[in-house]
Amino acid sequence: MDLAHSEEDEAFRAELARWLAAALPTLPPRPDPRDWPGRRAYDLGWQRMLYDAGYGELHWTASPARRLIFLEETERAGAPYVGANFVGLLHAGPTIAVEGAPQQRARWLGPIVRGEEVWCQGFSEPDAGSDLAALRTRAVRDGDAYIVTGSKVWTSHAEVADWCELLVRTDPDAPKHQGISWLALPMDAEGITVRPLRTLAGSTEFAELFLDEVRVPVAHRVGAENDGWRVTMVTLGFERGTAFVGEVVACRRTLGELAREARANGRWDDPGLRRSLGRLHAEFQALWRLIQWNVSEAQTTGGVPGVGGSVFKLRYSHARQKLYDTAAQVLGANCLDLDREWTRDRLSSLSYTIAAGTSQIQRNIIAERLLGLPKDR
Amino acid sequence: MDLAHSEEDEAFRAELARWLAAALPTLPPRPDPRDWPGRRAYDLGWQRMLYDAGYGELHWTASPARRLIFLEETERAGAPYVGANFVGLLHAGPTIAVEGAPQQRARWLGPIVRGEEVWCQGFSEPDAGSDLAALRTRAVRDGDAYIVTGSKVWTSHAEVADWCELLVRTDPDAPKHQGISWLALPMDAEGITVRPLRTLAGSTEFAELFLDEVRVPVAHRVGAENDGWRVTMVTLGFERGTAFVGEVVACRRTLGELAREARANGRWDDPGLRRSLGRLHAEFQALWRLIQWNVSEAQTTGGVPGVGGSVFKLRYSHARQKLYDTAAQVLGANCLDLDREWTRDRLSSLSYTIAAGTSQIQRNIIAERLLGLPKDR
Amino acid sequence: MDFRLTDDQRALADGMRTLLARIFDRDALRAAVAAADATGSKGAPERAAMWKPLTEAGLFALRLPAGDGGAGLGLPEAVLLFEQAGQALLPGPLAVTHLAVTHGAAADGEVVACAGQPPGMAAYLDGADRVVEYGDDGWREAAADVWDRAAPVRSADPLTPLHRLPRGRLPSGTGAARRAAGRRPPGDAVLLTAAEQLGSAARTTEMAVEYAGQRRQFGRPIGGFQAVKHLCAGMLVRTETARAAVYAAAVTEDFREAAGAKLLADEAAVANARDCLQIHGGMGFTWEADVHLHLKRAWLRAQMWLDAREAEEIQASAL
Amino acid sequence: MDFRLTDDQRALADGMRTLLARIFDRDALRAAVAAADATGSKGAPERAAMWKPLTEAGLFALRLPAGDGGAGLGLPEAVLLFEQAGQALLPGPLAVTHLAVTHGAAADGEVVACAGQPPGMAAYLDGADRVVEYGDDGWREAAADVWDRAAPVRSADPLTPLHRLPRGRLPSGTGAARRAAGRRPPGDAVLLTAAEQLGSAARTTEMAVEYAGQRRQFGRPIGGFQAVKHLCAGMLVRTETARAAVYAAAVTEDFREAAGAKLLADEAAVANARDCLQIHGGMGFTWEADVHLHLKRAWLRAQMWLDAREAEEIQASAL
Repeated sequence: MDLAHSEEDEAFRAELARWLAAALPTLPPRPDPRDWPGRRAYDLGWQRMLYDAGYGELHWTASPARRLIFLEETERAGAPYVGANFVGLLHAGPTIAVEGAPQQRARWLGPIVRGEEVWCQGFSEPDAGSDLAALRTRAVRDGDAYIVTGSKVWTSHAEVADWCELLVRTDPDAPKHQGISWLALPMDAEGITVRPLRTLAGSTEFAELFLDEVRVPVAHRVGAENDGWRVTMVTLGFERGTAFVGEVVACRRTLGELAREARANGRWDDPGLRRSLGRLHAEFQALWRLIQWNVSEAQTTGGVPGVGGSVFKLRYSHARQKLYDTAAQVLGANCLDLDREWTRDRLSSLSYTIAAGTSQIQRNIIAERLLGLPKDR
Repeated sequence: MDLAHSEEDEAFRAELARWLAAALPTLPPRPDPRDWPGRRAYDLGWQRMLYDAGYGELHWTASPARRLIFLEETERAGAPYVGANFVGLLHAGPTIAVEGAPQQRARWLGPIVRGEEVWCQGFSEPDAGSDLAALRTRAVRDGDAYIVTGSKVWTSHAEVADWCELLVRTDPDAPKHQGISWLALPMDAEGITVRPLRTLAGSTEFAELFLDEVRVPVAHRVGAENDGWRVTMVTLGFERGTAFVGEVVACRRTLGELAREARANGRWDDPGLRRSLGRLHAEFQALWRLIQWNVSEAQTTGGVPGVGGSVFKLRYSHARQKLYDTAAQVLGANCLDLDREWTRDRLSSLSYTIAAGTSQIQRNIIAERLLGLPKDR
Repeated sequence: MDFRLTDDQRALADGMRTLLARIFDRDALRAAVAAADATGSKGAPERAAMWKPLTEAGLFALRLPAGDGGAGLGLPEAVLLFEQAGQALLPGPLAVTHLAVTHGAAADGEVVACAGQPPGMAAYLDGADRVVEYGDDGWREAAADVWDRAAPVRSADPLTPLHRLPRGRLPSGTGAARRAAGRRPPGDAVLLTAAEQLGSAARTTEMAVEYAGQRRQFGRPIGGFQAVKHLCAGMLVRTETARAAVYAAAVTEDFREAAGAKLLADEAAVANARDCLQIHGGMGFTWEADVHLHLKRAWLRAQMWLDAREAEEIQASAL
Repeated sequence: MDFRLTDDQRALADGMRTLLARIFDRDALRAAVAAADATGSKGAPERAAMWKPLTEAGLFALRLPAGDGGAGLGLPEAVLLFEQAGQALLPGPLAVTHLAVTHGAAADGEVVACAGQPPGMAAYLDGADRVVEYGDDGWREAAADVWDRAAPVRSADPLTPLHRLPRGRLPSGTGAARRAAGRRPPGDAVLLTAAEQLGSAARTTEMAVEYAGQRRQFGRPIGGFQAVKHLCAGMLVRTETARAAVYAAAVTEDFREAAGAKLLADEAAVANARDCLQIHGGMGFTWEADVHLHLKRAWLRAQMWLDAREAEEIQASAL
């Protein structure tokens, strides 16, 4: 049990902090959330700066300890998060790095880490949400290409993406987990329609994707044909295990801000509310330790996060919803004001127990895979 | 929507209050909880006093409104509860009254209301708890008798009971709900062994019952052969719908006592604890109104409580556990002292979400029967 | 004692349901949301389409004596109507207008906003004929300059436009000032808000059960999974417990019982909307689903007249 | 940074598990319960069978320097041993004795009770060689008349005999008096109690999963029902979150982190015992099942050194 960082890692942290202090003031102003091209340019620009400074592909090449330091320091310094590079850096990139052929790694990884290309995710379908393996988007072989027809939903940043990590059914007759393949879909191909999807928060981070006989070269398939489910599990492992690290740091900062606001508006004097904030402090402290625990454990499995990620994801998503419910108590009637950041965050947080596997699905995974209880039937 | 009582009912209340004020001081001292014969005599004696005063069979003959008044006034006056007469007055009696043949009603109802005979319940088996219909105690026809072999568990007051309402399997080949019969078992029959069952509260309210080729006359069967599951549902309806009325009145008294203790030991000044007590006050007030609602609704179905009883039972059992958890906060470290009444009540309350159908079973009943969702498979 | 609804009460609730199906069905709801969206939640309720038929149906004058143009009915009947309004997500300052008419602070047919509810704010200020407030001496007209000095707030509930009142110019009888002085909000305002919450809780239960019966995953309706079934069961339990509390408080007209009923109804409306959203999965997170409208309205109402802390303290004071 | 247990730490925990399986298996546990039952929870731990092997295994002197007869190990190692003790429901004033030995208030091999924990009480007073208390100046000997003036309490936990200390004669540095003075309990005492809670939470999770896999109802193991599966999943989540918190606090030796860890471990131990009992159904309500022993011990430990309210206030003070 060692929570201290090595001298080298501490040197890395110091150097990073110096670099951030110098780099952040040179960033252009953040674009309006509704300005999609502006956001794309901003996020890619930041990634290019990271790349030039040597931090480009750190998300999936550095040691777990170093990666935690990176996420801690960037969040603390108020640096931009991955933004439009979310799928490229945290989902598709790591998957290609592990499962891709050499020429695939060469083609796709460079542009991701250099901030040149944006990826989006085409997994969920209208009728395949929790039951992801029931997906029906068809890919029919036609010479050296697949002809893909179907629809996807909850595709983030689709409007400005160059590539889409796409799950398709290549064998409709096989059992549902065994007929799936993982493709890299170029978003400029003919037959793609993107329709923005408005969330209850009023924003359009997501889109629906309609695919009408879109040609995708067979060479764009990562992993073997019909082996896409296994490849997908690798991607989801990354998603569930480590994609939330920066957010936990952000939640701890939010807690401090809540306490300041409560002190300013007098609600801190209510011991019930004060203790709720105290409990959340213990909760997010423990979640940070749980990340360190999971990341250390992952060293045993070669860096691929295990199902322990489900334990973290389940606890974290409920803790974060509780955080914003408590924020609403701090705000009182001001929690009805959409110009208060926490009000908007509260709305967004409603998806946490649904996206990337609902809490019900996480509990099933924990019960079946970690505890060995019988499968649902 | 009328919560006012009729003049006749208010006159009944006034007369009952007068009678209680005169009768209660004449009661002998309550026997020690471990003195079984003493408790039997005490409980039967109280029932006899009620009978002589005209209140003997009120539990299942009076109008719902009058019955509520009876339970309210007796609890308020600190009168004994049904005690050893629980099964006779609230389960077996009402069932026989509805389902029994004339000579059965004549044989068994009188001794119950006059405080002459005690009944116990032989429903659950070690391997048939939540899945009550899976019971395996066999009854094989032999002339004008059944020969009964098997075992029962959670039989309360078995040591001092005269009769046991017993569920047996009379057709082992029928689907499980269709081979069950309801028998009145005389507890002095040969082949019965009673073994006390100690609960986590340290008490032995319950027993295990072992039946080794016990002869039960066919004439003791209530309802048709193999129709016992339907008869049982009538009994459980009574159990779930109305058996808790007195307890809710008692909980509201307990809340008042908790507030007094908290004021005395200073914990009332903690707004968090004070508000928890306030919330419980609203909760038990609502539960009382829910009883009035269910009892009024039952008039539509001829007085037999419907599955709405599951709504009440589910909410009540959790509220009561919450009540004693809050009591522990009022007591602080004194909650570790078994000589504090609330500490013992807290232990007993652990069974509320299990006995008479676990909370999980109640939720299934509500989802399937009230909301029409698909059955478990 | 017979707690069941009388035939007249049943007919009244059915009539309201029929009326709302006509003047505010789901298409009208979504059209109202789209309109509010286009104007930044500034829209007032459509008078011709909504206020007139509601007025004619007697929603606002319900409790006035028949001689004064009312229906001479009581709080239980008002609760039944507002429950239906909550079911339908009917927008507009319904309860405030009903209260102002009932207590002689406005004429039937007017649209009445209330200064100070939610605390520090006013809902539906634009388009109101009259602004009232609740003070030491009961309901009264708010100061004439309240319109000029209030600043629009971007409202979390798209169908409830809000203004913030200037600090230090809060009407004395409302919100924080009232609470600081230990004064009680009006019991009927508390209860009618609770009735709307009850209606919302009942509606989200229906929506969840309906969706769970239709949506298939893993080869069967998700309503066949215990995790979903038990969420739905919990929703019904919250609804029916709140119903008993709200109806009883309408009969007894007891302030403390009304406060307890609002505590339970607020919780039922918010928790049920959350569970309904969870059962709807990703679909529930979209703007097009109605779930979020229930949740946002439930959050808003939970801030009106009494929040949970205040309601709990009122309960504790009974012990 | 590598949060995983070292091979030495793993071996240490395994060794403790093996020792406990030898000196305090389930038969020994039930025999201890029966004996306590017969004497009204007055029994002291069996010295020959328990205290001697635990002493020899180094449980109490673990953190003393090797030169002082200890093992020279740290708080992480102590946490691992006390977690095992919590798993096994090992009775006796284990943590207090360890603390007294560690901080020079008792000699290794003695049985040490603590006056003032739980607040106003003392556990295991009968049979103790020495009674200590924690005051302004740290651990010290309690007044000599503490035995004479303490009155036995009928303890909710059959394996933890309790005495109530006379009012106004509370050791000044413990319980209510200490809290009133704003003094902190010792961080290592808080953390080792949390470690025992963690062990109990892990054990009840195992028990629940085991029972759910065996017990059949409706033609299949109850562990196949989502309602039961999801209860078990929740238990594991509580356990593993508490584990990360407890282990980390052992590494950082930070008082506030220890307090937060106890908050989570208390909750995990109590809630898991409750869920375990629920999963066991009627069987869990019997004296013969071990579930109640975990629940009662968890309730007791939740009162030791810091209760939830105090722990939350300590966390809030960090914000």
